Formats: sequence, C-alpha cells, structure tokens
Amino acid sequence: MHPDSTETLVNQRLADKVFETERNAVLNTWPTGADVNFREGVRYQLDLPVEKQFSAVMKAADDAGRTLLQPRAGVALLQEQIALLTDLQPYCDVLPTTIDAYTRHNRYDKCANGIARSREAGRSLMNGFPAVNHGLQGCRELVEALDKPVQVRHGTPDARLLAEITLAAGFTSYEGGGISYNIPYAKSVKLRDSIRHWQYCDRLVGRYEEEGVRINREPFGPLTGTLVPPFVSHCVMILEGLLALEQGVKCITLGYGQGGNLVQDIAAIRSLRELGEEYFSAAGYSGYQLSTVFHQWMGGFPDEESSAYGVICLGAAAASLAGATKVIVKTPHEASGVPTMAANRDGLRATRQMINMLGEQQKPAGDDVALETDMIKREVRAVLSRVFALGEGNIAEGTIRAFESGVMDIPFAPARANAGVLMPVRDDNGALRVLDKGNSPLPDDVLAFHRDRIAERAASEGREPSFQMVIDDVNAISNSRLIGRPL
Amino acid sequence: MHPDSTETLVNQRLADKVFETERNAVLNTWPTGADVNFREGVRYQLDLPVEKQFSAVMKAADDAGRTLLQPRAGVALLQEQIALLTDLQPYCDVLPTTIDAYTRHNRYDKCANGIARSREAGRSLMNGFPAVNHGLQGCRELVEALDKPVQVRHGTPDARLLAEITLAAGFTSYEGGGISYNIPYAKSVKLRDSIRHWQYCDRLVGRYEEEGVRINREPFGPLTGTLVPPFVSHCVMILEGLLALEQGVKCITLGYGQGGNLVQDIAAIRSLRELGEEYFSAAGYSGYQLSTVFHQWMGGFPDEESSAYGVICLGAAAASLAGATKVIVKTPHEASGVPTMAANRDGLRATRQMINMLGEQQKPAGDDVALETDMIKREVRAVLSRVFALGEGNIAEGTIRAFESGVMDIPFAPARANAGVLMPVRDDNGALRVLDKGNSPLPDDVLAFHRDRIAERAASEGREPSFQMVIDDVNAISNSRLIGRPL
Amino acid sequence: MKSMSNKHEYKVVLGVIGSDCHAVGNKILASVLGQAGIDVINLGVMVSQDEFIDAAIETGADAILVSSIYGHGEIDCHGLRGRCFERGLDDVLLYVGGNLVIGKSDFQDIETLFLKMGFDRVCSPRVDLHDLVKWLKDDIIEQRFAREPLTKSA
Amino acid sequence: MKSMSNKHEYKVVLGVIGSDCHAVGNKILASVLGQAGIDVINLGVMVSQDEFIDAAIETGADAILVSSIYGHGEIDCHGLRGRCFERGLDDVLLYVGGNLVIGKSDFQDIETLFLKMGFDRVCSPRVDLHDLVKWLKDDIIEQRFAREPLTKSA
Ligand code: B12
Ligand code: B12
Repeated sequence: MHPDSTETLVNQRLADKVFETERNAVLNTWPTGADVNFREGVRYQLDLPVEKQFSAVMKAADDAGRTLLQPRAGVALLQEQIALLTDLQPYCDVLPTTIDAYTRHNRYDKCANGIARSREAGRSLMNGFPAVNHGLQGCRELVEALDKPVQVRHGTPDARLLAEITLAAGFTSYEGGGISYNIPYAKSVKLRDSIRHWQYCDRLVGRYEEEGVRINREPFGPLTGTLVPPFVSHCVMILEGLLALEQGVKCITLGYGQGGNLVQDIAAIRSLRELGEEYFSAAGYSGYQLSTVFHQWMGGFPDEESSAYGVICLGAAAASLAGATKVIVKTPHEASGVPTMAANRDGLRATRQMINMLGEQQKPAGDDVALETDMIKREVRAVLSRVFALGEGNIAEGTIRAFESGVMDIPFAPARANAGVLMPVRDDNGALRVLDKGNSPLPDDVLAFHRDRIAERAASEGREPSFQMVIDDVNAISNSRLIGRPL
Repeated sequence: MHPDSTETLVNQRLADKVFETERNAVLNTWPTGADVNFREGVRYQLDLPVEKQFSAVMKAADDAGRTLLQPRAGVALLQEQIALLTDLQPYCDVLPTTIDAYTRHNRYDKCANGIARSREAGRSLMNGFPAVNHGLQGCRELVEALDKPVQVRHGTPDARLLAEITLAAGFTSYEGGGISYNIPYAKSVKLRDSIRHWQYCDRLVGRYEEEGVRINREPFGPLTGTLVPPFVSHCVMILEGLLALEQGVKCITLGYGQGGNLVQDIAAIRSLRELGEEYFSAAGYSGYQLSTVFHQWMGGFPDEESSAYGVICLGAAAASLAGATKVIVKTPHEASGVPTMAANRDGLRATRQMINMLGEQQKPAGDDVALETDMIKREVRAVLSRVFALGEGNIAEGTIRAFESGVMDIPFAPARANAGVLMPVRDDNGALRVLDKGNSPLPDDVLAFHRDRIAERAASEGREPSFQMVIDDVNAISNSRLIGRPL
Repeated sequence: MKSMSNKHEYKVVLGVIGSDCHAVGNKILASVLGQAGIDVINLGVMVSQDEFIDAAIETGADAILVSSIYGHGEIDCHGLRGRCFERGLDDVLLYVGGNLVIGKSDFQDIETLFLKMGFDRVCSPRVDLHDLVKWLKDDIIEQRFAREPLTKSA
Repeated sequence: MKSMSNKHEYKVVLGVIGSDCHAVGNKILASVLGQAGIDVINLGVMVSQDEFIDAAIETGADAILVSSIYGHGEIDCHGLRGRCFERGLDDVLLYVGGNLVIGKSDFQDIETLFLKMGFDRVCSPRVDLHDLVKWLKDDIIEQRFAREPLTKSA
C-alpha cells in the first residue's frame, strides 16, 4: 500500500491508474474500508442539502464578512459523539469531528481496544472519535443526525483511509496536509511519505470536485501551537495549498494560530490571504475558493477557567478584528483535559458574544498593521523562493530538502525530519520574533528588525535573551501573562 | 442642616465658618456621626502605609502606564464585608466598598432594619455596605483588615455624613459628584442641593489635602450606564472636576463607561484626559493629579455567565488599549444579582488575563481613533461653552440652568431635573450617536456627522431610526449583540 | 366603575418600588405596554407602597405592576398585599418583576417567595414582554369575570 | 554498578508514552533536569513501554519519567510496572506526569489511580519543576539506601 518512499516526489496530479491501484490497497488496510464505494459516496454527497456543505457555508460567510465559529469535539463512541455534536450545534456555525490519536497513527487495533474499554467504563477513554473503526455507516449516522456541515479534524500523517471513509460518509471538509500533519504530530514519519499520502487525500478531494462535489480542504495552520512565528506557518500553508490545488482541490481554507500580539495577529491573517492569492495565481491556478481560519491560542492555557476565558476572548477579538472567515474555539477546560459539552458550549458562547460585539466594527488599519503585514510577506517570500530553488521548480522535493537543510524549521516539533534549531521569542510588545534563525534564509534587514525588537525586550528586562527566556514565554500565558518576564 | 435650596450657588471654596456650622448639623443627623473628629481622622490617615493610599497607588500605575483592577463589592454585615474584601484582595489592585441603596438615600433607619433582617436571615439582604450605620469603628475595622487602598463607591446625592465617617475611618478615595450622583440615582433631589452637598464633600477632601492627606476623588462617569454618548458624560466629568478643584481637591480620576465600539471607547478615554487637562489648566488650576477610570459595560448584561465573560473581556481589552489608569470590573453574575465572592473573583481573573496579555502591546493610533477623539472634543467644547455662558461664568449655576434647559441631558435618567429628550442610538459600527439632540447645542456639522452615521445603519437595516431602534439597542448586549438589529 | 362591554380598556399602575433608581426597564415597560393598548399610569422610580395604592385607587386601575431591580425587593414588597386590603383595594392584580432578591438565585424559589407574599404573577428579568401583555390582558378579563360574572351559561 | 560514594550521579530515562506527540513539555523537562545536574536519556515523544524499559536497562537509570499529555495515559501506562518486573527491572523509580486521563478530573483521583498502577510519584501539569528535581534526587538517594544500606549507626 505504501508508495515507494525513496522515489522522487513530483508535484503533479496523481495518474488515475496509480490512484486506483493505491486505493484498492488503502481500502484493504482495515475491514471497514470495504464499505467505501466512490460513486455511491458522490451520490450521497450530491444529495446533501446546501446547509450541510462546508464550502457553501464558508463562501456565504466570506462574502458577508462574517466569522464562523467552530469547536473541536470527539469522543470514543458513536452515540456519545452524536449527542455531543447535537448539543453543540446551536452554539456554533460549523461542526467538527476530532479524531483520536490512535487513528492518527493508523493503530485501528488500539482503537478497537479503546472503544471496548470506553464501553466498559461507560465514558470515553479516548481523545477523539475513531471514525475508521466506526466505519461508513457509523459516520453517516453521525452526519445525518446533524444540521450543519461536519469537518474531519485530526493530525494524521497517513490519512488516506480516514479520508475515503469520512468523505464517502458525507463529511464535507478535511483538515490537514503532508507537512502540517506530520512535523507537529509525528516522530519518524518521512516527509516524503506524508506529502505523498496527502497528495492522495487531495486527489480524492479533486475527484469529488470533478464530480460536482466541493469538499473544503484546510491545511493545519497552528503547527505545534507554541510561539510559531507567522511566516513559519504561512510557508507551510502556501506549500500545502499549492500541493492541494495541483491535485484538483478547489476550496481551501488557510490557517493561522493566534500568536497573542493583536497587531501581529491581524497582520498574519491579512498577509496569509494575500500571499495565498499571490502564490496560487502566480502558479497558474484560478477558479479556487479561498478563505482563512484563525485558531484561538494553541499553546499552554491557564488552569483557572475564568483566566482561560480571557485567553479565549482575546483570540475571539483577534479573529474578528483580523476578519478571519472562521475561528476555532478553545474551552475553559483547555489546560486540564478533553472538554465536556458544557465547557465547549461555554467557550463558544463567550466567543460568540465577543464576535457579535466586534464583528460589525471598523477593522484596524493602522501603520503598525501595515508594517507587520509587510514584514511577514517579505519573510515568507524569502523562505519560499529558497524552497522553490531547492526543489528546482518541484515544490514537493523542495519542501523535503528545505526541512532537511533547516531552511524550513518548526519550533518545538517532535519530528526527526525537523531541524529544531530555529528558536522564537517574544519582543517587548509580545510579538513573535526569531531569536535563533537556524538555517532559515531571512533577509539581513529583516533579521536586524527581529534582533532590535528582541534587544528592546532584553533591555527592559535587564537580561540577555536565552533559552530560559523562551521557556518563560512558553509558560507565560499559563501564568496569566503574554510575555515571560522574570518576576 | 440643609443649606437654603433657593440661594444662588457659587463655585467658590466654602468658607470655614459655613463649613464648620454645616458639619455640626451633618454629624448630628445620625448617632454614629458623633464619633467623627477631624483632627483625629487626619492623624489616622497620616499613619496609613503608602500601599493603602489610593492616590499613591494610582500615581504609580499612571506613571508606569499600567491599568489597575477594581471590583465592586458590598454586603450588609461588617464581618461579611471583611471576609469578602479579604478574599477579593489577591485578585485586584484597589478595593471598593459599595454602599447600599438605603444609605444612598440617607435612610439610616431602613438600614438598621436591613442589617437586623440580614442578621436573622444569615445572609445579606442589602445591596451594599451601610457604612454610616456601621460607624467609624466598624469602618476602621474594615480598613485595618485589608492591605490595599479602599474606596467608597455609592450613588448618594447627599453624601456628607458618609464622607465624614468613611474618610475619618481611613478610606482613601471617594466616588461621586453633585451631578453624577443625582441625575442617574435620584428622582426629586434638586440639582442645586446635590451640587451644594458635594461642594461640602469636596471641601472636606480639600481640608484633608491641606493637612497633608491626599484623598482621591472620582466623579462617576457611566451615569445611567445605558447608551450614554461620550460627550454627555465627559461634560459631567469636567464640571465635577472643576467643582472639586475649587474646593481644594488635588487628586481626580475622571470616569467613562464602556460604550462598546472599540474605536470610540479608546477615543473617549484619550479625549477625557486631554479635555480634563485643557479645562482644568484653563481655569487656572495646577498641581493636581489626574487619572482615568474605564468602567466595563454598565448597561444590561447577558444572562449566561459565559456570554457575560465576552462582555467583561471586551471591556478589559478596551480599557487596556485605551490606556485607562483603572478598570472597574463586572462579574458573570451581573444580569442576575449582587455577585458572590467567587463570581467577583472570576470577573477579576478574566480581566487580569486580558489586561496582562494586552497591557504591554502597542496602543492603537489609527486615523479612526483620531477622528473620534476630535469629534468628542468638539462636542464637549460646544456644550461646555454654552454651560459657561448660561452661568455667566458661574459653573454651578450654569450646570443647573443647563439641565433645566436641556443643554445637558442624560439618556434614561430618572431625575425630574433631567429633560430626558436627548436620545442616543448606535450607528452601523456600533458607535453611539445622537438620534434626537434634544436641546444640546452640538454644532451643525457634528450633527450632520451623527445623522449620516445613523442613516448608514438605517439603510443597512431597511428601517427608519426610531425609539424602537433605541429599545433594540438597550437590549442588544443582553441578547449577545452590540447593535440592536431587527432579527 | 368599569363595565364588561368596555373590554379593551386596560388600566395599570407601573413603578419601581422603594429606594430603587433603575429607570431603564421602567421606561421600556411603559412604552411597550402603552403600544399594546394598555393605559399606563407610570409613577417612575422610587415609589412607596402607599403611592402605588393611592394611584390605583385614584385611577381605578386593574393592576399594579411593581418593579424591583436593585435587590431590596424582598424587604420593600413585604406587606404590600396586606396594605392593599387595609386601604380597601380588594381585587387589584399585583404583578412584580425584576431582580427581586439579592444575589443570583433560582427563579423558582423567588417565585414561590413572592407568590406567598400575595403577588399574582412574579416575573424574572428575562420575561418576554409579549407574554406579559397577554397575561395581563387575560388576567384582567378573568378578574372582571370573577367580579361581575356573566350568566354562567354564556 | 552504581556506588554510594558517587551520589551526585542521577540518571533518568524521559519520554512521552504511547502515540502521544506533545513535545513541548518534554523539551522543557529535559532542559530543566539537565540543568539541575541530572543525566537525562530523552527518548522524546511516542515511546512504547518496552522502549522505556530497554533504555533503563541499557543505561542503568535510577528512574523512568513517563509523560502522558494527550489523554490515553490510563490505557498506555497500564501494566508498565508489571512489565518492568518481567524484564528484570526490579527497583527502578517510576514517575508519571501530564494530563493523564481524558477530561478535567480531580487530581486526587488520578493520583490514586496511578499509584495503584505502581507509579512512585504522580504529577499534575501544574507541578513545580524545582519540587520535581528535589523529589527525584531524594527518592533516588533513598532508593539506593534501601538497596545498599550503610551501617545503621551512620
Ligand atoms: C500545544 C498542544 C498541542 C500541540 C502539540 C504540539 C507538539 N507536538 O508538542 C498540537 C496542536 C499538535 C496538539 C495535538 C493534540 N492534542 Co494537544 N494540547 C496542546 C496544549 C494546548 C499545550 C500543551 C503544551 O505544550 N503545554 C506546555 C508544556 C510546557 O506543558 P505540559 O505539556 O503540560 O508539560 C509540563 C507538565 O505537564 C509537566 N509534565 C509533563 N510530563 C511530565 C512527566 C513527569 C514525570 C512530571 C513530573 C511532570 C511532567 O511538566 C511539563 C513541563 O512544564 C494542551 C492544553 C494545555 N496544556 O493548555 C493540549 C492538550 C494536551 N492536547 C490534547 C489533545 C487531546 C490533543 C489531540 C489528541 C487533539 C485533540 N483531540 O484535541 C492531539 C494529540 C495528537 C497526538 N498524537 O498526541 C488534550 C489532552 C486531553 C486530555 N488529557 O484529556 C489537551 C489537554 C487539550 C484539551 N483540553 O483537550 N496539542
Ligand atoms: C444600568 C444599571 C444601573 C444604573 C441604573 C441607571 C438608571 N437610573 O436606570 C446605575 C449604574 C445607576 C445602577 C445603580 C445601582 N445598581 Co444597578 N444595574 C444596572 C444594570 C447593569 C442594568 C439594568 C438595566 O437597565 N437593564 C435593562 C432593562 C431594560 O432591564 P431591567 O431593568 O431588568 O427591566 C426589564 C425586566 O426586568 C422586566 N421587568 C422589570 N420590572 C418588571 C416588573 C414587572 C411586573 C414585569 C412583568 C417585568 C419587569 O422588564 C424590563 C424591561 O425589559 C443591572 C444588571 C443587568 N441587568 O445587567 C444592574 C443591577 C440591577 N444593579 C444592581 C445594584 C445593586 C445597583 C446599586 C445598588 C449599586 C450596587 N450596589 O451595585 C445601584 C442602585 C442604586 C439605587 N438607588 O437603586 C444589581 C441588583 C442586585 C440584585 N438584585 O441582587 C444589578 C442586578 C447588578 C448586580 N448584579 O449587582 N445600576
């Protein structure tokens, strides 16, 4: 079933024959794969009412300048999952199904055990919904019980079987990508393999598109969720967007995880959309539908629920002021564990209040936002032009080589394929800057800008920037601060 | 005890003899007045450590550009009040003691009954702390049990006895004013009387000042808390500031209640401070200490606690981005009833998280903020110059005549002295505009600006502006919106 | 003396009891009830028990609508029904609404408390004002029936 | 074979168990323990029970520090102590920490659960890392005493 992991990857639409052969193998990796029939899946999708279609709902929001709300939610058992999403549905605009961590590593055997033990325990012992194990019928039962579009949210390097089952079952959006669902989520999966597997997923979505079914695709913007400078994730977003477009995907939502500095966060969402348009059209793609998603703070949360509301609401404010098409909502239980329905609903309600109150107000348009937007664009262009050069025009290979050489480098990522040298730190305003650029090819004047900003902070704290400063920043929001100042 | 309520009011320092005679009468209005001895009160105040002095703590915050947190809190019984404030103390920077509504109307007899019934019931049946009834010793016991400065927060048209007792007891800040504690809080108290009574309170503070004790004075900015356009409350703030300065007050905190539109709220705090400096120095005062306080949304709250957090956090954000010296914090119980300690603490924690995360970030400085700041200043100058003209240089009489003629007019106020014709409404961005100017002397081009903004909204809602639109705005935040759009 | 034929005539006294200054809800209630064709004698804020009763007697109102927002409702409303009887106001409807007690409480408990105190309806701040209008008109009609019943067969 | 004289030598195996990818806490733990003079064999994320045990046997570590952040801790840690015995690792210290179970739970319950499973210390995500260093060193010393006691009179 695995494509040969040493063969050169090309960024080209997978040939039908290759795809068909691979599909047979994929569907055979777990018994529930046998139920999938593409034609029948297309018919099922075509019958979904428009209000259950992710792409249509995203388009309407984007046209109206609205920001949609989406929670994360996944439990082990089907009936529990139906109950959970049914309860959350009134408080959000689009629904998730978050997949458990065993499925993410294709350990369907462990899932079977987890499901069994959850049944015994009478409560979910798993951190998500094992969709592959529940199979086509289980997933359809879920989709049919709900009134809003449902997306698969996971973190799976090889998500081919999961895609086949959930898309045939009526899910209308699929999160992830060959980089964003590998580097932050896996340890020893080759980038070559995960990119190739995601070409399959994208091609599957492309095939649905060709049959008139528009599936929304969302590369995972936040990566490790921990002090990721905007340009780092933006590069990943654009590469995954290009890889997806090539396979025939037509509806893409680019993501970004809140950094915490309002100006930088607004600039991040603006630059993300503009860079997306810039690179996608420069690569010759057109007729695609583009939108953005803003993730409320993805790093460590404060323990106290009331403090967590502060973090949630700042994220809601930033999403709204930035004009993101969608916001992914955290809960007051974030620091502790998978949230209950009530905690999830509470996060949504606080976010709704904030978005409703801010949504119709003027969007900030000061010089500081313009400066940060420009800075992010220059950083992204510098890195991506190196990636293109490394791949000699082949962005799939270029990406692999960029990670090998540290040209692309994601802070705090567990993957061996990642250099892990680039080190971010906050500046004196809390914006994310690069303390150690590792091997990323940022222009000298941009680096000087980062250095100066960090120096300002170092001066106001009376200490040298160091890894301790970075650790302090990692812990700061949990300790009810943004910047990890010494006490 | 009442100064003759028909005699002309002058804005002049009360003569010592007048003050002394009046004091004797005031202290005689309730038995606990007998315990007050000014000299001894001064000595007590002089012995307070600096960290219990409101003015010092405000100054330090203002110098450092920090925003201090303050809750509201008051219960019927002394030991309960001590316990409440002791518990809240770790979560805030400065403490309140909110006075009950009987005391606010000098109904100390009713307080006695309320205290007795609360003792029986074993829980507070009163909406605040009846400080006069608890007397000097009770109040001192409270002040001594705490480590932070304590302010009297109330809503009392005749707050002379309350001031005598609480200031002698070591409270170091006193909220209110002759306009702001009459028009929103009373029905038939003459403005002439309340202004005169507050001249007494201000003179008392001035006397402490002359003895080396700096008491902080805070006119009550939010007024009715309900859709009050910034210029309306700013005029009251500046007049009360001038009246206080004349009596020898040297430490003034001007207030403003959140309107909901971020740009307008930021502009409101900026213009408030700038206008304060402008008018106070133009009137020849100097050497005073000025700061600002931002009140989180003072109108109707949503019922759901999680939604209330959204409102609280937007207020926290606005306070911080506006650079207010202090923020008064609401609680998730706001819509329901006097909050428990836990609810109060939760509001503080959410606010703290937000303020800590935003406090060190860049302050917005876009053109939109500049435009609103300018607009508010022009509105205030137009109204105040009419007030000065009406008073022929005497702002006390000017104020009374301005209310009589509707030149000053506070929306939704219960006082008969208030015209109640001026009607605010939100524009299409949620900023507060004037729908019916009543008799307020706003310049034509300013009025045209308001009209145009309201017309934008009317167009986007496809209905004419009307009182129904105003009612919809009054209810909007409770219904999780900012603007009361038709559904 | 009101007659049954004149059934569109509804008259109520409205006000905020005690030392309570909350005026916003009062202004909105007055406007909504007025628009619904109810004749409102609005006493505004800070109304004593006797002021309510005086106005009701003077105008022959069908109902007294008491607001208490500031938390002293339990104390301020104490004995109002008894006082009505004392003053000879035997069959006036008594409604009460707002934030009736101190603190966040279960509304059921509050309702029980105030029903016991002799109120006919107890409303939370979340009450739908359309419902209120309907209840009020129904209750007034029913009250009149009780007072001057038509022939039983009707 | 470790000797008592060499009492500053502390050696621990560190890793995140199961299919768990949460790497941030692991990197911070490794850095803090290292700076505290503890020799850390860091296996990173996604470590199986046997990989922990292999590393402990290979390096003669005093303790195994297991993280579980993603919620499957209850399943993934099941039987670890037994497996240590099976593999002849009789007296290794077992620490576990992180977000050990699914959902927000009372930490006491979690502690009880994992102590029963044979762990020596169970830590919440809020654990102070200075405390951790202290406990770890004390426990290691004590463990060595238990294994090779000095003369009782010492
Ligand atoms: C960042 C993050 C991510 C990032 C991780 C990036 C990476 N590769 O590291 C991403 C986005 C990829 C991610 C993914 C997932 N996550 Co996550 N994630 C978080 C988050 C927000 C912060 C974690 C973090 O970095 N904290 C900062 C570090 C410094 O703290 P720490 O990890 O707690 O570690 C400290 C302590 O725990 C302690 N400690 C840790 N181990 C040990 C061991 C010992 C012996 C001792 C003494 C102490 C100790 O010391 C450490 C250093 O201070 C937490 C929630 C939170 N804490 O706010 C959720 C959280 C851990 N994630 C969670 C989940 C469920 C997932 C997913 C399954 C997705 C999902 N269903 O939501 C996937 C996991 C996939 C997988 N295979 O593992 C849940 C776990 C739920 C539970 N236990 O009930 C949490 C709690 C969120 C939630 N409330 O739902 N996540
Ligand atoms: C605005 C406001 C103020 C303004 C009032 C300005 C004015 N003059 O009107 C100011 C700032 C001056 C103020 C002062 C005080 N307030 Co105030 N205030 C509020 C606030 C935020 C909104 C009230 C409001 O206008 N709502 C909008 C209107 C439209 O709604 P409403 O008043 O609830 O009325 C509707 C319904 O209740 C219902 N209704 C009302 N009456 C009746 C009657 C009947 C028969 C029926 C059927 C229905 C009905 O219909 C109305 C229209 O829709 C509320 C909290 C909240 N609700 O969010 C606190 C609140 C009412 N205030 C409170 C208190 C305690 C005070 C003070 C004592 C100060 C203090 N200790 O905090 C003083 C009171 C002084 C005094 N003498 O009365 C408390 C009451 C506590 C309690 N019951 O346990 C509240 C709940 C805040 C809180 N959680 O602590 N307040």
